[in-house]
Amino acid sequence: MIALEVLYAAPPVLTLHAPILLVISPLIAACAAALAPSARVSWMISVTGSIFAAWMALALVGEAARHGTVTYIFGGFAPPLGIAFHIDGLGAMMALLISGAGVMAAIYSGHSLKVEVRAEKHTLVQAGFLLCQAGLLGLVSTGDAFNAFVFLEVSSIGTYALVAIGESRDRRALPAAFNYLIMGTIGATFYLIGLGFLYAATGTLNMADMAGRLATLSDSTVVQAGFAFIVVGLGIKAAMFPLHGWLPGAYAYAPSLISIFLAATATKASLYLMARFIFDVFPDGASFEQGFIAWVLAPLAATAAIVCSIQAIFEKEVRRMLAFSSVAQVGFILLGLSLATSAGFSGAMLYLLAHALLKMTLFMAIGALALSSRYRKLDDIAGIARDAPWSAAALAVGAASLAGAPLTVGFLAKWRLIEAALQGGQVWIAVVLTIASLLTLLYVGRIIEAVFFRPAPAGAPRAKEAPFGVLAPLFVIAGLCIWFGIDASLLEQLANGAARALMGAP
Amino acid sequence: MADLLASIGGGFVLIGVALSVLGAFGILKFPDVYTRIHAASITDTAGASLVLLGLCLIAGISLVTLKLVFIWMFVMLTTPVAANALANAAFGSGHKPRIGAFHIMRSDERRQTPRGTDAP
Amino acid sequence: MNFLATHFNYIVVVILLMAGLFLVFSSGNLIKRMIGLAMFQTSAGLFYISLGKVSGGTAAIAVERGSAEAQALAAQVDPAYAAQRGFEGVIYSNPLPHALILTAIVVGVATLAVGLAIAVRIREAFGSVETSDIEVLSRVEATQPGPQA
Amino acid sequence: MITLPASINASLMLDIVLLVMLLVVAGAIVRTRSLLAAIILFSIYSLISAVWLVVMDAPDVAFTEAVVGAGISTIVLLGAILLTRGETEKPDWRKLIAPALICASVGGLLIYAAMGLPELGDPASPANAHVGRAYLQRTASDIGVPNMVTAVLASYRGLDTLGETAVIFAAGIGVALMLGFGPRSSLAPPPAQLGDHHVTLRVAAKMLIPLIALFALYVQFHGDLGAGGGFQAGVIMSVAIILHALVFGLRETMAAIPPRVARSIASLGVLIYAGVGIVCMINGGAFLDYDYLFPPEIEAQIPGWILGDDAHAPHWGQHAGILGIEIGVLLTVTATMVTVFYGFAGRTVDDARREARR
Repeated sequence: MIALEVLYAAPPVLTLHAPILLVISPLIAACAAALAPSARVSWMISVTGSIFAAWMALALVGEAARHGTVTYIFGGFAPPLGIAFHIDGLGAMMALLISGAGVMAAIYSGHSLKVEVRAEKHTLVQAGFLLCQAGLLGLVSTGDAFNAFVFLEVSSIGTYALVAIGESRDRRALPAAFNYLIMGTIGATFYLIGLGFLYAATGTLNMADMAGRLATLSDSTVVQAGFAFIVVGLGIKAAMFPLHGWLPGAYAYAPSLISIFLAATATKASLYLMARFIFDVFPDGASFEQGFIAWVLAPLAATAAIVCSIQAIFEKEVRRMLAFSSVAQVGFILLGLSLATSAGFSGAMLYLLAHALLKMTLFMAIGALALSSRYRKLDDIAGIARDAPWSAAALAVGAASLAGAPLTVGFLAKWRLIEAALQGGQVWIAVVLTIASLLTLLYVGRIIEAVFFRPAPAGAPRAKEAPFGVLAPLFVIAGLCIWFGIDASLLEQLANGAARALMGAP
Repeated sequence: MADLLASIGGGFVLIGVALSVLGAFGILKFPDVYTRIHAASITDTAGASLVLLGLCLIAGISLVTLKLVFIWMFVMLTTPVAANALANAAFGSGHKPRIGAFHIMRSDERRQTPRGTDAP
Repeated sequence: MNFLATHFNYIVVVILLMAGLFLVFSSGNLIKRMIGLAMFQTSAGLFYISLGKVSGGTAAIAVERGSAEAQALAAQVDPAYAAQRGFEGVIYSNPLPHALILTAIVVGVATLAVGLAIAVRIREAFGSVETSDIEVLSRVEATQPGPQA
Repeated sequence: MITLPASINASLMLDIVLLVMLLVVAGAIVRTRSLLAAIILFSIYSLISAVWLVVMDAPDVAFTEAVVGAGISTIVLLGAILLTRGETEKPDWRKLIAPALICASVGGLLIYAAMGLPELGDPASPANAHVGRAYLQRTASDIGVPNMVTAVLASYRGLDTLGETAVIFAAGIGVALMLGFGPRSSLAPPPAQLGDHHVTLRVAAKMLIPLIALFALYVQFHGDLGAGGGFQAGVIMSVAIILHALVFGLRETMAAIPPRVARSIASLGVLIYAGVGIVCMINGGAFLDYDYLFPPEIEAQIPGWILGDDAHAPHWGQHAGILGIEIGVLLTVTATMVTVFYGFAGRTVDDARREARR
């Protein structure tokens, strides 16, 4: 068993400023990447900035494990007046996830961008990617609700255009990006309106202060409206079931740098913020909140898990299939959260981490296969395992993990969730999880069958194996999927720390 | 004294507003682009000038007066140019005046406006 | 009826919000949808500003000393507030929503610019900015085999 | 003379009249089928809401709304309909029912919820009593600038504004990625006889452009005293450049400020902003804690009379910090708006086919 404490070591002066360095390093790297003279330099800047952010995230995980919550006050003005970052176990876990995914995606992009985007645009693509990373990192660090809105937009605005540049391979990227922009902006504005109601009720924007003031207020329509708008707004951003229409297109047609990074992080950051509001900011005993969790959140999450899995089964294009699968998996995570027990939170967090890992593996592997053959549909990659065995092997690891095969991280996470559901006495959730897992098996089986057991279509050009620069991050992540399936102590420490933070225990 | 100036200023503002309303009425009622530009110019020049003059009187001599004078200069500089550009563009895209006889333009029209549609 | 007078701002803002949202959902034209979105965002700002208004207040720019009328008004509207030192008897409106909405307006124009840029590229790629046309063309695309490298 | 009962009622009347005007304009935007009309109406909508914002004591926001909504947004929208050739939308009545139902129900819920909000203008409402009032009380002693909105924006919530600058930068990157590359046929010199018609414009523009730039600088450096600041100044500055491009041709403007330079300036602005924060960190404070902007030995050497008032605490760091970040905001906003304009103006519909073939 590896203790988390071994992993993080940063000089004290950096540790002191780690919360802001975490956010500012990708931001500065973004500016530097935009100024960079060549694509190569911008790639190096991108990798360096991401690695630095990941280092700071590790330091924060350590600090959060030692001290509970790390607070960083900006401008020297104490929280209700100024902005402060509050990073607890949950925030630190999310920061590590986002910056880790950023490092892997950045390394991967060294080769994939060359194929997918014209060289003159590379500097700007890297800048946009780093801005998105900075925004998401800020979103999970901040303790100020309006600041969260700003970071949400920082992460989104560049992303819309980055999804749209997938048009050079498939012009449907453009309407997908436009749709993403419309829905994303409506989501963010709903959040803004909801926050306005909460501000009207409490007079503050700091989440901790807001929670303290909400606890003393009686249930008013203003607070309830704030709750509803924030949940719906973030639900759109997090692709919660009936509001997920934008997601398949955005994930499917974006360049692989972006789809890898988005699939691992974007919806999860919004999910994080939503969990923060539901479990931390709003008083725990509020009747409208209980009702919402029992009668809206859980049923919708269950529907998502089932319906979107079925949609994935009937989807012909691989990336869209994976995107529908992502919506279904968001349902899994929400089901875990809706248990509102310690085991449920811990299971949901574990599932969130596991899903990020395995979806990254899958999108990276699909991207690697697509480097040499510009396919769209499942039929196009039939029998590709012969030509590109390494990428196909990694794809198999990710797929097995998604299906929940034993000895992979997916199995463990699913097991924990079902266990938590049975413990919490919610048998129907356990049943839904099992059915959805079986459905997952079906569409994963379709991918595996096509790649390994079907002959290549006659007359198709031979694919080439991806270069080392692409395979290396792919194998690191795929390796992690297996490693954590065997020894998940590290993941469990992270997930338990996050669950403790959500439960409000120190 | 100040009260008297303020009253006179108020009077100027009211006249300016009335002229602006008249200009707006003209934009709605006049038949073609050129006469409408003419009506709009009344709002911009006479209306705005009188309102600004009235405000100057109400404010008395101070920094505000100076700012108002600057605004007036800016309005005087930009609105005639805008009206000119608008008329130019309308003429270039083939809008014919509906009233009056424009002999100078006729020779131009043959050369410049093959489309010559008479848009309302 | 009293409610209508004291909450008139909020009611109008809600109607404006919904007008923007209606445009986004109902219109088939991408440009029109962006106009609706911009309206929606602007109106959300109006909501915040309404929250920060203080009766008899003035803009939150410190002045040396309020006029006699301003001081009298301040004392009448909010005696406790007016009595505080450092204000010299002037009521200021709440500066916080103003700062927030300045940021939100900027976000709005950023969204508008990116959205319209994408709409222009859609016109170039599909030859139309009508949702219905784009959907038809996308569906055609989905049935075709993928292009080979 | 007519005397009004009290100034509160006068402002309430204005409030109601302006809001009704907003409603009418919004209705017209929803009804109209012409895109051009919708854009002009939206510009009017922004202008009316700017006036309304002044009535609501928010001159800073009004200024921004006026330059953005009635200025830049309109330019960008007009550029977009020029490039999309979409002058009127096709109506489809069947698609109106579901959105109408959704909006009516959401709106109904909102109005129901709004009944619980405090009355308009209530000084004791939570929103105005808690943090908002603390800013009013403490700005003079904490920051020392008269404009409290600037104090909140640049100092108390400086991180938000850094995020805002990053958003603008991201928008510049986005538009440049979408429209900024590829051939530009409109760079061809304009036909010679065109110039004869525009002599008035050129003469006036030559007079106006320096004036507008000067005004932008005034707005920039007056920002902590009155309404204004880096963002408004940036938009006004970019308007001067856009006017140059409109009158003298994009080719001339791009020769003076190449697109690549504009993008670099945009990222430089964000770097300046972040740099100010990092200097504070190096000197021992938190990020963006302007009180640490100067090391004590340097601050001691600044003579106190520069600000002209010995009575107040000098707050050198705060003044310099706000100045520094506002310059960063100015650079980013100006450069980004110019980049956006280049993107839309430097493209013609024909470019698309050429790019598609590449």
